[in-house]
Amino acid sequence: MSRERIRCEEVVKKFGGVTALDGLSLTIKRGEITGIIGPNGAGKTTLFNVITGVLSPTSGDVILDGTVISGLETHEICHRGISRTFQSPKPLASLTVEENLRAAQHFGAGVGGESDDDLSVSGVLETLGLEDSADSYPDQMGIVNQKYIDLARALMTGSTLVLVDEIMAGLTPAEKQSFVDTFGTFHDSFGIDFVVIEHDLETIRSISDRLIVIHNGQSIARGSPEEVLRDQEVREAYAGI
Amino acid sequence: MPESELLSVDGLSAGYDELDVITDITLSVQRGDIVSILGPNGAGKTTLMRALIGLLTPSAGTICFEGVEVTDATVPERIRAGISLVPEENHVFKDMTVKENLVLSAATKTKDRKRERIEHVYDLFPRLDERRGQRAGTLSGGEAQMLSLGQALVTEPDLLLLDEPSLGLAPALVEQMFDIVGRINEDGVTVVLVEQQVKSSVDISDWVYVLSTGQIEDSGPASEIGAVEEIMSAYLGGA
Amino acid sequence: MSIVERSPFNARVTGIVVLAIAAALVVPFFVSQSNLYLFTLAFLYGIAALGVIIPIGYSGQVIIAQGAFLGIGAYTYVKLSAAGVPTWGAVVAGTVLATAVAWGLGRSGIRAEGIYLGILTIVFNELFTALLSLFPHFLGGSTGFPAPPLYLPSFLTSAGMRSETYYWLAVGAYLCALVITLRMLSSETGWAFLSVKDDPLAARSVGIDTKRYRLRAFAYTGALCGFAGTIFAPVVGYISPGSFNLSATVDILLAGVIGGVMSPIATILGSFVVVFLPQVLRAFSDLRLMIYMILLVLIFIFLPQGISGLVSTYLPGIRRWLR
Amino acid sequence: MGLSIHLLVETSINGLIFGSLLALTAIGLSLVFGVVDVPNFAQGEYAALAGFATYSLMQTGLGLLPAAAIALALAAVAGVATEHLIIARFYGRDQYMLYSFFATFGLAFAFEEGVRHVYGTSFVKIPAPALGSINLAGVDVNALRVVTGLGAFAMLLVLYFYTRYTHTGLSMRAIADDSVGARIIGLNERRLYKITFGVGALISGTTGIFYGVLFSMSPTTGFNLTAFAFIIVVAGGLGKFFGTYAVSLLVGLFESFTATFLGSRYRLFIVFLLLFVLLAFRPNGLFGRVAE
Repeated sequence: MSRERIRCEEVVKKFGGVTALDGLSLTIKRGEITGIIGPNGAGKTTLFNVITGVLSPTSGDVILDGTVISGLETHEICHRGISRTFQSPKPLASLTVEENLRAAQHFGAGVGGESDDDLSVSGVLETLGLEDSADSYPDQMGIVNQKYIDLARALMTGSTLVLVDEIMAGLTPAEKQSFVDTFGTFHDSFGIDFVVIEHDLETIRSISDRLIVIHNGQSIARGSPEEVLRDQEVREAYAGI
Repeated sequence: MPESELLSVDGLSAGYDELDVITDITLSVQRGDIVSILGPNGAGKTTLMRALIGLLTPSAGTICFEGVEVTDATVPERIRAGISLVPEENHVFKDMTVKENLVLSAATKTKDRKRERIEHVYDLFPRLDERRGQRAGTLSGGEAQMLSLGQALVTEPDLLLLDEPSLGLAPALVEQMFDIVGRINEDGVTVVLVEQQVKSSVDISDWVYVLSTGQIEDSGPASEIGAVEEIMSAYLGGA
Repeated sequence: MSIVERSPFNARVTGIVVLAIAAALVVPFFVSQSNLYLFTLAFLYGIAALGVIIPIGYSGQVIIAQGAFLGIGAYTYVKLSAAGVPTWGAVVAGTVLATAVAWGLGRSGIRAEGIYLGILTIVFNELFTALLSLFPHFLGGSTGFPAPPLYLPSFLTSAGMRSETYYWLAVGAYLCALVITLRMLSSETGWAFLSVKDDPLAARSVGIDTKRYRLRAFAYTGALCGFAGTIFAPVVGYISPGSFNLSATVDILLAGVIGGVMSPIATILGSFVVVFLPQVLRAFSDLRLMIYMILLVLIFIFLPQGISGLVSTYLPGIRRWLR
Repeated sequence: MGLSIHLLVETSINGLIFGSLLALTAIGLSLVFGVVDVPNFAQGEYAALAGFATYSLMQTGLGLLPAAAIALALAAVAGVATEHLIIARFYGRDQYMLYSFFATFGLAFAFEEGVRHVYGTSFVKIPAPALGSINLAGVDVNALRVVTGLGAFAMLLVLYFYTRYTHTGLSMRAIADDSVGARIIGLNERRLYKITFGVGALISGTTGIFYGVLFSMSPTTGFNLTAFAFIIVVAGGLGKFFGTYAVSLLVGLFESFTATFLGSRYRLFIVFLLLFVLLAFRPNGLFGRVAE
């Protein structure tokens, strides 16, 4: 299969007067952790919403493994192997932590039922340190744990590409490091690719194989973290000079 | 509290249903200053602003305004005392006209004082004067931001809290926004500004606080706060 | 833990359930004929009330047309039995038709949200009763018509045991409906319903087709109420639009909500209140309906979680079981 | 049924008058539904309360106007009491709308039973001065109807200016538009919820008195007016003043024409079928904002 998982071609998204995405084009490659950075309001979350079918683009296409998915429903896109976390965590409050994961495992694989890959519920709970709160309800737990639940649920859907939206905002350096390790384990031992939106340049530099910078709804730079962070245009976009 | 101190916050913690987003914040704002609060997304900037205006009751700490403790004061009481907030996303009343939005926000003022303040806002924003009779829902992003600012200014505040006024504005308008903040300050209004635009904020500020993971990382006069690079790395969560 | 273990049938609970069933079975020997009729009605309302728990408690959809689905079951039973269809055939047909109509209603209201869906279903309920009175000869108009009895094997209906048989039938039907509902709600389908209520966006992002499960909640509601309707008709002996209009729907809704909108097992508590409270208030003659309504408003104010909520606050152990 | 012009004009005038009556209760409901998020199923009962109260007060010898004034005050008090004693308990609860819906449903049935107890099932009409008839477009129309229709229209104008030029009127529209924005500019929501229920009940009360003067009232009058109000608000969309008024006139005309030409057998069925189709395809009302 080609190295390309996702390709966005000239994607435009308008809300009333505001143009959130202004002809954005980018590619997400297989086997890589891709970082996405850009100042607030640049359109990063809108991009995730368009890829996962929450929003349909005003124009332009989103292509997954060669087929256009911009018309599909969110759950259909999940069945094709893309899942996500949310900027503010969205646990399913009436289900326990374990039921959140079991629901994702059951429904994530689509009509085919549970895929027989080796991601077991207890395994994921342990890796993310949630094993002793399996029976408690998410809203009894802190924001950090709710972010872990979002991530664990996305992994349990059996998808091979997880979009992570600012999961480390407001975390202590130690908590950030444990997330970085988690991405590493799931990437290396389970072959799951990640696309990570983050503000913290240090963290992004350490986990991303490739970096894409988005500003004013367009992709203004891409490449290895070192190249991109030295790019003058990127520095300007950030400092708002 | 030194005479010139308009607002003093001591050991403030606040958040949403028992989860504190900001913890043990202590800061002081001198009368007539522009104070910038910088920090990455999720550092607690908006939570701090909501606690200052009274939308959020803090779990600990005190807030004093002009020497009077307002920690438990309601929003209307704080507005009457002279504080007002321009929220992050604008909350203008879309189905009401620009004029009605301003009239309603100036409710605490006497009749003729109200007309004077509304005229003052129309001078500051001629575009709003032109579209006075139109529904606020028809305004562009920039115009709606001006109206939101106008709604705060009609109450004749001594302290104006501005939560990311440049968010979602086209680059040209951002320039204009910072000029307006400067002019408002020259009219004698003290401003606390929360912004993403690091360089432009520092340029117009007298004092800067850098907030990260709910705590104040760094603070000092704008001139000595150090090169923009330093702030950027602190702001962007550098090691 | 597999799904079945986790569901509430562990030892202590099974004890209570067996006790309850035993008690229910001996009731006919201690109760007068008229009260036995009310007990039977209470169990039928209990089945219909399960059709309140699933949409309002689990999938978070305001469906207010349970009376109409009850009516579809009842009228189908009566028309088919009159046409010579054997009893079980009429019961199955009534249930299936009610399910299909409910699914159709859900399909046509797919875009309506929250209270607007509620108003759409209320209008459907009124449409149903208005429709009945438009076809006097075929559907009995506003006067309605008698319902043939259930043709059961002779040994059951011998020696005037009919009201007892109907009572045991109603208890059996309620228990079957309850078990099926509990199993379904503690399975993945139950999770899907809860996810649709909690956060449709999060549900879709883990692969749940929220539209399909919203329609499925309508279908379950239609099936349960329709099934109850097919037994309701022979038990009452006479059906007319009045037994399936908005106030019938309100009674079924109250049966579901009083018990506690999240606990299927408590529907029997709610339906007993709805059936017996008006009798208890008989002393106040024509004011009894007014007092009945005021009492119910007070229940909403002071018992937000319903009786099961009250019970679980004082018996925390039971909370998990009553969900 | 000869389709004489005379009959057509008369049916239209009656429809418009009835429509402007319905508009008052519909706008009352639209205020309560829009500002306090309560689908108030007891909205029509405030009308019935004012109508029956006027009738009873006049039995004690009071004139029409003083009786009506007291009745309207009673309705307003009933509105505020509904908010204070019942709805206020549900603030902050999840499924708040469901609880307030059921509670107002129960309240409506309870009130209806109370009316049945006090007035029995007989029809009650408010005695009003006979004003003879006026010639409108060549048609003799009962003057009382015209005066009542104009009265309803005047009430609508008062209401329009109230929501445009008074502080509480503007505040109500602001809360309905953006309750967070309303809190930020310091509006006291709880106080305004009470005023909204009071004003909503007062306006609906006016419908009740006009209805009682023109037609005769029965215990189910309140429920019928509520049904019409919901049809109009759902069709007209929330908070659209002129949308609601226009739809009220349409419903009034529809009601008048089907009553005259179709007879009542099909009327109920057609009204509900119309509303069902409308809700299925325009769940947020014809003029309503499409849910973002």
